[in-house]
Amino acid sequence: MRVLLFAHLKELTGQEHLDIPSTGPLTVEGFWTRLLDLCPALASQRPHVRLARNWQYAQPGDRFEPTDELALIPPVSGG
Amino acid sequence: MRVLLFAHLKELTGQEHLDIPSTGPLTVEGFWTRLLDLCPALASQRPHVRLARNWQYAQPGDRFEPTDELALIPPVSGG
Amino acid sequence: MNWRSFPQYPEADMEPIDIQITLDRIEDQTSAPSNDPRVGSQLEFRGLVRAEENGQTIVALEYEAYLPMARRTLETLARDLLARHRCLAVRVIHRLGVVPVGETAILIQVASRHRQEGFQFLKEYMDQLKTEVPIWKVRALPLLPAIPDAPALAISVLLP
Amino acid sequence: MNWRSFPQYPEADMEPIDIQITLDRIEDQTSAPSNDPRVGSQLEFRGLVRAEENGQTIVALEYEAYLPMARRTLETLARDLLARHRCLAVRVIHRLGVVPVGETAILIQVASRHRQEGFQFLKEYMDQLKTEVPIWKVRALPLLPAIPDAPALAISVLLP
Repeated sequence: MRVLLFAHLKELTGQEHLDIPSTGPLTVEGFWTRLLDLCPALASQRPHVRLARNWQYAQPGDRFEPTDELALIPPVSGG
Repeated sequence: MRVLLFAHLKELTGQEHLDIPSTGPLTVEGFWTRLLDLCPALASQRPHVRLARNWQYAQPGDRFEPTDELALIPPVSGG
Repeated sequence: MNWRSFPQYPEADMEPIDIQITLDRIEDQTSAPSNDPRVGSQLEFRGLVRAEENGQTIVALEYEAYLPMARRTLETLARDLLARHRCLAVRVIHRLGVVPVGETAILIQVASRHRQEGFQFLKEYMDQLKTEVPIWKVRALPLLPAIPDAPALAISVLLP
Repeated sequence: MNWRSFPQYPEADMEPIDIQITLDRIEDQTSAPSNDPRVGSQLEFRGLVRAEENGQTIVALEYEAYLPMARRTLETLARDLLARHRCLAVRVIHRLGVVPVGETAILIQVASRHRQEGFQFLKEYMDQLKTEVPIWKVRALPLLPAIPDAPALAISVLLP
């Protein structure tokens, strides 16, 4: 499961994306557990980012599939 | 004292302006009395028009001088 | 990289208030160029003549104005609202005479630091223009069935 | 009289929703031509890079996007608000990469029957864009004192 990173999250992690080894569907909570295992530096960002799944903001009850494209969306500032 | 007419008031009166013979300053009420003597057809329009004096809307307490440019402003519809 | 060649913020050279009343087409008036580095928002409104007026299909509207008062009122409104909403510059062009459907009767451009100021300016300017500025739609030119080989004939309807 | 030659209302040929994301300058994009005779209001908003960002004097901002999601979100917002406010057509262009001070980062044009509908569309579109669309100002390029004969040097400040 690929997780895209943007803006200052790229600088923070030194990565443009992270790959969570495939384990079947994940809840939002399960996703965060796996992600922070992989990259503890993101823990401080969790309260500030929204999750997107396949180009849409994720909902609390979502289950993420291994083929989904996930993204961490920090507060936006376009326009 | 010249009184300019616009829009349908020109069609109604057949005039682009009316001239009130000079009599010294006029109150708003005095102005209307003289104007309607001169052109009774305007009586029905009185509730619908505003008075302008020298390019500004007149105030209730104004006194109009013979040299002032008066105008009857029917409801506007620009833009 | 062209941002390196950006001039070091020359003094603002916008005319803060530019009011025009014209018989000419104003389609080709594009955005006021501004090199004022304080400007974060440029808003432009065009009011166009629509094909429908009071439920009737038309091809044009004719506008008339009390010229000196219209100019003064457009300018006073601009000055008051510019100050109230702390905008930086405004340009207003109102067209008079016969304006065909699809063409611009009024153009307003406003530059401000932030968009909210420009939005407020534009909304209030148009609201006040519609009640205060002595300009009138005096005639609607209705759509008539084509008459083959007939000479051109202008027929108009007086607006109330 | 040119109103006589006005075409008899061809079918509207506006694309109702046109979304673009580009690295190019968008200064030269002028008002969307519209020959839709229903249009009574054309509104255009340009968001420009200002010389000040968080109290610091800058010469440019750099924008980044999550491209496919930004495009989808810009389009979904446009479709929802177009329907809600009964507007006729909208065009949105967002520039990415380094945008110098005084240049346009975003351009929005909306055509509607009446101006109120366009005003509402534009206000809500920008409000929602500012919270929902995954585009970021990632870097500010500060104004540095000129160093005679020094090689061009790009220095930037990471935005929070």
